[in-house]
Amino acid sequence: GGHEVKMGVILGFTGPIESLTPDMAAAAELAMKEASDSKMLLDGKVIVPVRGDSTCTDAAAASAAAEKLITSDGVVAIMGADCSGVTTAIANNVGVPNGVTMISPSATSPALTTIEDKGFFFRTAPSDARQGQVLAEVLKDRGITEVAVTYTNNDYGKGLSDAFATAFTANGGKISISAAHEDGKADYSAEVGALAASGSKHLAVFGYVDQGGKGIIQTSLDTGAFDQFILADGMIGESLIEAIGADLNGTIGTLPGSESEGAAKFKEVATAGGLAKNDGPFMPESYDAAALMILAMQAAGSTDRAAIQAKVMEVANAPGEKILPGELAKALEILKNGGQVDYEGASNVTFTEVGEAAGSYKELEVKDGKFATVKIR
Amino acid sequence: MTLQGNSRAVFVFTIMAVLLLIVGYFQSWNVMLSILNLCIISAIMALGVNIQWGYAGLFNVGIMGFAALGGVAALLVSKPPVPTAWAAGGLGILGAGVLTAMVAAAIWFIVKRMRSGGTKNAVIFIVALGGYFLIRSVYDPAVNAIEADNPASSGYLGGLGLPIIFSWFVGGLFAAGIAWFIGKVALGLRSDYLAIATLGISEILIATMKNEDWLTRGVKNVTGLDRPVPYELQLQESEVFAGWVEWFFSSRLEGLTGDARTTVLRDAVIEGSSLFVKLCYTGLFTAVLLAVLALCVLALASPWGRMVRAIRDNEVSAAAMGKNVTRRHLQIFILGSAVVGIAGAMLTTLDGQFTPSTYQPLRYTFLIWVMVIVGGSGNNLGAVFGGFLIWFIWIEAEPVGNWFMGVVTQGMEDGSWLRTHLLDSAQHMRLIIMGAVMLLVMRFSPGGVLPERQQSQA
Amino acid sequence: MIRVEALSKQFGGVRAVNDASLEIGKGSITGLIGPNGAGKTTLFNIVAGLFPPTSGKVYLDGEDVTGLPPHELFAKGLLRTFQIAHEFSTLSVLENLMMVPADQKGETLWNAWFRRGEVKAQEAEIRDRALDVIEFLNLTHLVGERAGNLSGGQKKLLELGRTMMVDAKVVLLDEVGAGVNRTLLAEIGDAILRLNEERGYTFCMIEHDMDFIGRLCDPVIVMAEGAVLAKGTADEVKNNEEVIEAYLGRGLKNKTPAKKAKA
Amino acid sequence: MFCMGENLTGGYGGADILKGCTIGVEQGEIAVIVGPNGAGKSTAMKAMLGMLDLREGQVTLDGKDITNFSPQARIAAGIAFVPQTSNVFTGMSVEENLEMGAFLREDDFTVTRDEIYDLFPILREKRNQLAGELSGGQRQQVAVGRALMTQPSVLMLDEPTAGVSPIVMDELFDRILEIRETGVAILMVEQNARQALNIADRGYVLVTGENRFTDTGEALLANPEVRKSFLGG
Amino acid sequence: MEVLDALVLFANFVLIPGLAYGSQLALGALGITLLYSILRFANFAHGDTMAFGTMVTILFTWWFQSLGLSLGFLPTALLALPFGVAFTAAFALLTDKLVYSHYRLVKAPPIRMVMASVGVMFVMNGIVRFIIGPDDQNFFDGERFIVRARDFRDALGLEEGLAIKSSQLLTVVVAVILVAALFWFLNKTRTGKSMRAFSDNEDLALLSGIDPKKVVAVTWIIAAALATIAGVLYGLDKSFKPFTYFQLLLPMFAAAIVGGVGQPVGAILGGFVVAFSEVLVTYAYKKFLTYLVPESWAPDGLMQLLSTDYKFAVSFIILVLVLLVRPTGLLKGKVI
Ligand SMILES: Nc1ncnc2c1ncn2[C@@H]1O[C@H](COP(=O)(O)OP(=O)(O)OP(=O)(O)O)[C@@H](O)[C@H]1O
Ligand SMILES: Nc1ncnc2c1ncn2[C@@H]1O[C@H](COP(=O)(O)OP(=O)(O)OP(=O)(O)O)[C@@H](O)[C@H]1O
Ligand SMILES: [Mg+2]
Ligand SMILES: [Mg+2]
Repeated sequence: GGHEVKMGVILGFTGPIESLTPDMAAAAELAMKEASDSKMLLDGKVIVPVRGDSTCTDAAAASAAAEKLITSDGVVAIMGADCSGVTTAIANNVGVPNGVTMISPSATSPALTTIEDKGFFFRTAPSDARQGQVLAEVLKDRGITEVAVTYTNNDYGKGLSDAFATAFTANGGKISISAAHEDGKADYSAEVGALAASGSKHLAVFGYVDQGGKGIIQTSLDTGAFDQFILADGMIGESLIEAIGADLNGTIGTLPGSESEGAAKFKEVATAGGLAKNDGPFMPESYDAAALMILAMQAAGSTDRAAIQAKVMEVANAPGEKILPGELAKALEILKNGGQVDYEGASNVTFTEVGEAAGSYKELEVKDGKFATVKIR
Repeated sequence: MTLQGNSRAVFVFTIMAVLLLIVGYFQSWNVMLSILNLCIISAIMALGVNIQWGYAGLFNVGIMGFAALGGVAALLVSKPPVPTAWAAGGLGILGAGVLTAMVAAAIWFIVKRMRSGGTKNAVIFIVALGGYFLIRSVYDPAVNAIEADNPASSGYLGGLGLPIIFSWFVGGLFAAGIAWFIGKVALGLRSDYLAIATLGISEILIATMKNEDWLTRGVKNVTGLDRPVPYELQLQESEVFAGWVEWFFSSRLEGLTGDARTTVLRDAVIEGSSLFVKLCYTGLFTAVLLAVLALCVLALASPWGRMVRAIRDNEVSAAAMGKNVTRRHLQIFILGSAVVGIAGAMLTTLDGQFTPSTYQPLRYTFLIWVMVIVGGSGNNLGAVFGGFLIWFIWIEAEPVGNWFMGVVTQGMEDGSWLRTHLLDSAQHMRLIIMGAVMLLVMRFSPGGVLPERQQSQA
Repeated sequence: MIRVEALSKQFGGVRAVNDASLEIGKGSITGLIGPNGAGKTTLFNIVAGLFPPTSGKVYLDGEDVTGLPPHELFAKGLLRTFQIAHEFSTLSVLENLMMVPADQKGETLWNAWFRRGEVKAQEAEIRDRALDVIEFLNLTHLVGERAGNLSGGQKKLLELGRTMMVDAKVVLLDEVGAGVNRTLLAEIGDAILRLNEERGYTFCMIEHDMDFIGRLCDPVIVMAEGAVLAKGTADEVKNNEEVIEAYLGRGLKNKTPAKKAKA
Repeated sequence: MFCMGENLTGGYGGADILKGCTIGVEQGEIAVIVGPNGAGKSTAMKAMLGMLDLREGQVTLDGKDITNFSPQARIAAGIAFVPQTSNVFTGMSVEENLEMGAFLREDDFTVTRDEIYDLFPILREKRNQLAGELSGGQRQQVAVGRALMTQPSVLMLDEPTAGVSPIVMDELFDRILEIRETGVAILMVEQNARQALNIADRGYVLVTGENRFTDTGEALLANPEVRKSFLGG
Repeated sequence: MEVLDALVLFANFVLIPGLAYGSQLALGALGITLLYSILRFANFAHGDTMAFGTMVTILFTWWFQSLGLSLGFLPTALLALPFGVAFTAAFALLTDKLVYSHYRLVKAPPIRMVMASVGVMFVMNGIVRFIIGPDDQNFFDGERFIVRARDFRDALGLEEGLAIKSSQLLTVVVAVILVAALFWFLNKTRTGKSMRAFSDNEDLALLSGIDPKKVVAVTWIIAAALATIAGVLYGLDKSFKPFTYFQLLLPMFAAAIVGGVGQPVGAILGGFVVAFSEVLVTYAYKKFLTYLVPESWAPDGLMQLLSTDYKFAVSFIILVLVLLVRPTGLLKGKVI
């Protein structure tokens, strides 16, 4: 109807990361619901989320899904996609040509920084290049000079491990072995065997929390190969601790965002909103991506696709009133009255000039079976 | 279902056209064309598989590998060379290539010249092992140098910088070359054993593409490949194109003035540009499809086709009737693979990027097989139809699944557990629908929608 | 024409052919008989290149052809039929015959695509020949039928028909008569004689029907337990004690007339 | 008659192969079917066994209408059959083939098995070899042996002597005569028609799915027209 | 030189994981091989049948846990296993009735059955995700380790530890028992022989009085049981996730075929070949050799033949090599 506006949610609901995406979508839809319920969006418009399946791997199917969302459902903007490969394909083949804003919560490949997006592509997840440096610093500060590295064999894992290796060796560290692992495979004893043979005490795992990464940690602990782990963002999640338990104590890791009120706030909001989880990987980023699209629309005062794109940067960055999760109503109100907002959200959103999160990171450590923030970097 | 032969083909293709038109009308013409383009590519792949299985009964489950070879061709043909990378390690790679050739030649020489026995095998083993380490010693530093060259955005040698459309041909050649090699090695295997061997070899190919970053950038993907057709953004900026659009959509613009007109025109130009680009692809792909199909039809109806079907039925007897079974198998294996390679290159061209992790057996091997079997193996038009139908379902099962769940949950209370669960699971309807349609089609048309025709020459 | 020297074939523990030496004279119709499992079919299979012998040699026209693949032997003019019919089951009866002739132009893709005229002309010729053969075999009503749907005997006829499609030098027939109606078999015998006389084909046939062997074959070679047991004219062989003992037997033992049993 | 197919009509989906033919056999009798290739002899046998969809006609066994019985039910009722082609389990040993013949028997079948080994000594020798590796004639012996293992009341044989050597053929006919003495009804298709009709109590000449001649074996052998057209002069 | 350390190291990282993984593959391959040899088609839905069976078992496990039932140091899932088997068997029989029986009736070529199984695979894929979702599920309880790495090391005063998980031992033992049982069943029992006869020549089996319905039903029940057992044991050792089970399909097929399809013992052999080729070729032998040779000879590099990137490629290379030497698998398998 006249007061409905459609927004696309394109994630890999089937395929290798199908276990992550329902929560991500739920987080994004939570933001949409929040805005709709506030009755404040463009004179009380209601946002109808439309899901599309990116499959995470199949560029052709992902493009087709995006094509349908954009040209058939007429979504005004897209929250997505997830994996870097399909995200690039959708942006190049469908999103940008049709002038539709896309905000990805999880495509972290450094290559996405430089695609020709005409300003239509944003991401609330920072490029992996940054995280690699942060991790290297963390290790340096803790005096760890030698690690074995395993990464999930995709653009995220490979890119991150490249960035980390560069920074770590520059700091004088030594990588004793760097071994890829494929997600979703049956057995990781070969990888762990090779990693253990390197003789390092620490194992850095750049993978996904309920994918191969978990298998690697499980196998390492079982065989006694490693008991000290260093994790990147994809590996951080309560479910890891649930699955593995106390053995994880002492593990360190980094996660984009800050222990700002934002992150805590998001958990509250998510719990209140009845979501199954409140801290899954990329859930905060998903919430933020959706929120940004909504606020940009409000700032533009129209559902026009180009107008939305023009306002994203404005609402994401200073100046303006800081906005946290759960405060969308407030933000909409301010914007409606011609004011300015600086959306902080759950993941401390600040966009660089190419429209991606600049990235502050939390340094985490597992203590007493919980991820605890040690420091913000 | 009583229609036979050509009228049946006309009938089912008409239905397919109607399905596509329905999508065009009710969803959008852009969606319709994007589905159609992939239908055509799928049809070409299915033809390739049909040549191997339908004609000759060769159980190739390595389709994925050949499609990926086409993709590599697209990248190697169209990307400009990276001079810094060449400077860093180009020589080393070439050197390693030359060394490999030399080691291979040495082994070949030993195989041909030495008398067989324990010593011979030992010598071969030593030469191979020594050669391996020698090659690695040249190759590894070169690879490291290349991959260290700006890894975030390059880190590979690049390609030839030629127009990408050449890659369709080159993709065919790559696939044919590898198929020749595989065929020489593995075609002696029968049925399922050949299947698992080809599957294995395709996994090896994909692993290589994922991990030899100097050549393909590996899992970091190569994006932004050239196009053989204009870019939407170019068109959107072009006055001439705007003029066309204005003419074409004149009815839509009628009576509008000022801002309203500009907005509508702008949207029309955007829509028109997407449509135009897709139509260009459709034209190119159709040309390839028709050419391949024509050659297939002529071949199958000829004495060659008869000989090949005879071999499929009974190899022992065909050999006794003077047919060189091995040669024919190799030829067919190469031809079919080349066709898949061509389609693979076309697909990568359409995607505009090469992503090795996209090559999953489910999507690139089994789905193509399903196309051939559902369409009707041994029948060229059947394979083409299978390509169209299955791709269509593969894409449309998703929205249909969502819609279906929407309908089912309509009556339920908002926010109830069951409703949320069902809506969240809607994506899995895609698989169920896909499977159900497949099973139904195969159930009621056992030989496929267009079964192999008895080439009744009576 | 064909000479086999000291041929042996071992299957696991079974020695199917055991040091057999024999010769099939040019222009002869040689019969090959022997008890079940004597190694006759195995011998044929080796001669026709289906598998190599464990030891021994095969000569065709004086040339050593041991271990050559079947299609090369075919090119040299050697043709064989199978004891258990090997039809091309999804091809029609007509196609089963039309595919036989060698050197068909349309069997190379280039010609199939770009020289359709020549191919068509040759096809017409081959088809006529095939139709003649089909008529001879009483299969005219089945030209378009899938060969897989033929009756057991009809398949054997088709097997024989294939040998009539080409000008072969040597034809090895493995029990063409088994399962074929005797009236038709008599006609087939006539055809074999005709081919032998008019076109100079050499035949070697395995057969258990001694009347048929007696009418056509000279000489007759008897195999038993993988080796040659005897050789001679049909009559000589029939009266050879050893052959009677191993192969022919002495007729029905309790030959009770049908009527008596009823009473 | 004890076992009887009447007015059998049907085919394999296309045109009718059997056009109202009738065949039957009494207990303790041998009936032989002859006819040109493709006449429908094997098809008639299959029809009797329920392996063919009949459009018309009925099959009776011991006065009972078994037209609607499934093949296994007919086997259980006492019919045994040796098909013309693919009549052994190629992937099983000779002994296992025979065992499968006795699948429905609950009693001790080793005696019968030994009798069969006595009948076809070569099988005893090759008892552990795969049937698929046997020569053509040896397979034929396995096939017949398998059928005899069931101790049937009706034995149907489709060209049991095709490809077997004369000595084995004589043995086989001998044995068939013996079996007849035990009261079994024997129905067989033969191309070695003269030997077969010689021992037959009843003969059928089948042409294009119809009965052309029906008479005693002797009478058919004596009929010049039959001799000329069907028995090879 | 510490030979004992070297051996323990090798056992811990190569031998035991290889044995366990090999047995897991073998159990899956066993089901595939059975269906292949009796019903004559390669069942692509086997991975998803495993997922289905495991899912049912997990649901029952949860229920039992909520009731407070347990098996002490053994996982509760074992208690739920029979229910998983029963449901899966019922589902398999239903699938057969709805899908496969038709193709047998019309005597369709095996490839149709294979493709039909791809259709079934899609549907089952969807159903499993529909019911339990695509997430990871851990359902192991009971005692996890038989020997812990640390305890072993401390007890023997070695550098290296050896870990043996109870799930690993369970898998190996069950795999061996099931293979032996299946072998015995097929070759010695009447039903087993009738199943082989049926697979050999369906028409002739009919003529011997074998009831095809019974053969088919028994086959499906056994296959479903094998699939469920394999799935549950795998899930206990690692964890349950539908996608991973689907991914298991390829190595299981590889195992079945390289061992020689239709051969139960071949399935075990094949499973070990695939598992050990993955581990052995990509293992870094540096530490192992360091223990064995005098210190001055200790290798600098990792002594790794190929990097783990090529893990799957390696197992497939070995598979292809095996097939080139033995074209129908290690034990002479069937060709259909
Ligand atoms: N592939 C095989 N493996 C093992 N043994 C075999 C194989 N083929 C044949 N044999 C054995 O070799 C022997 C000879 O078989 P062959 O088929 O040559 O006999 P034949 O003389 O043609 O008999 P028939 O007249 O019955 O056809 C037989 O004992 C048979 O069992
Ligand atoms: N499966 C089948 N499908 C279609 N037609 C068939 C099939 N089997 C046999 N026929 C046809 O039925 C007719 C009779 O076949 P049948 O096997 O009964 O002949 P027959 O009298 O036993 O001949 P023979 O002596 O050659 O064995 C033949 O013309 C044959 O082509
Ligand atoms: Mg023989
Ligand atoms: Mg017959």
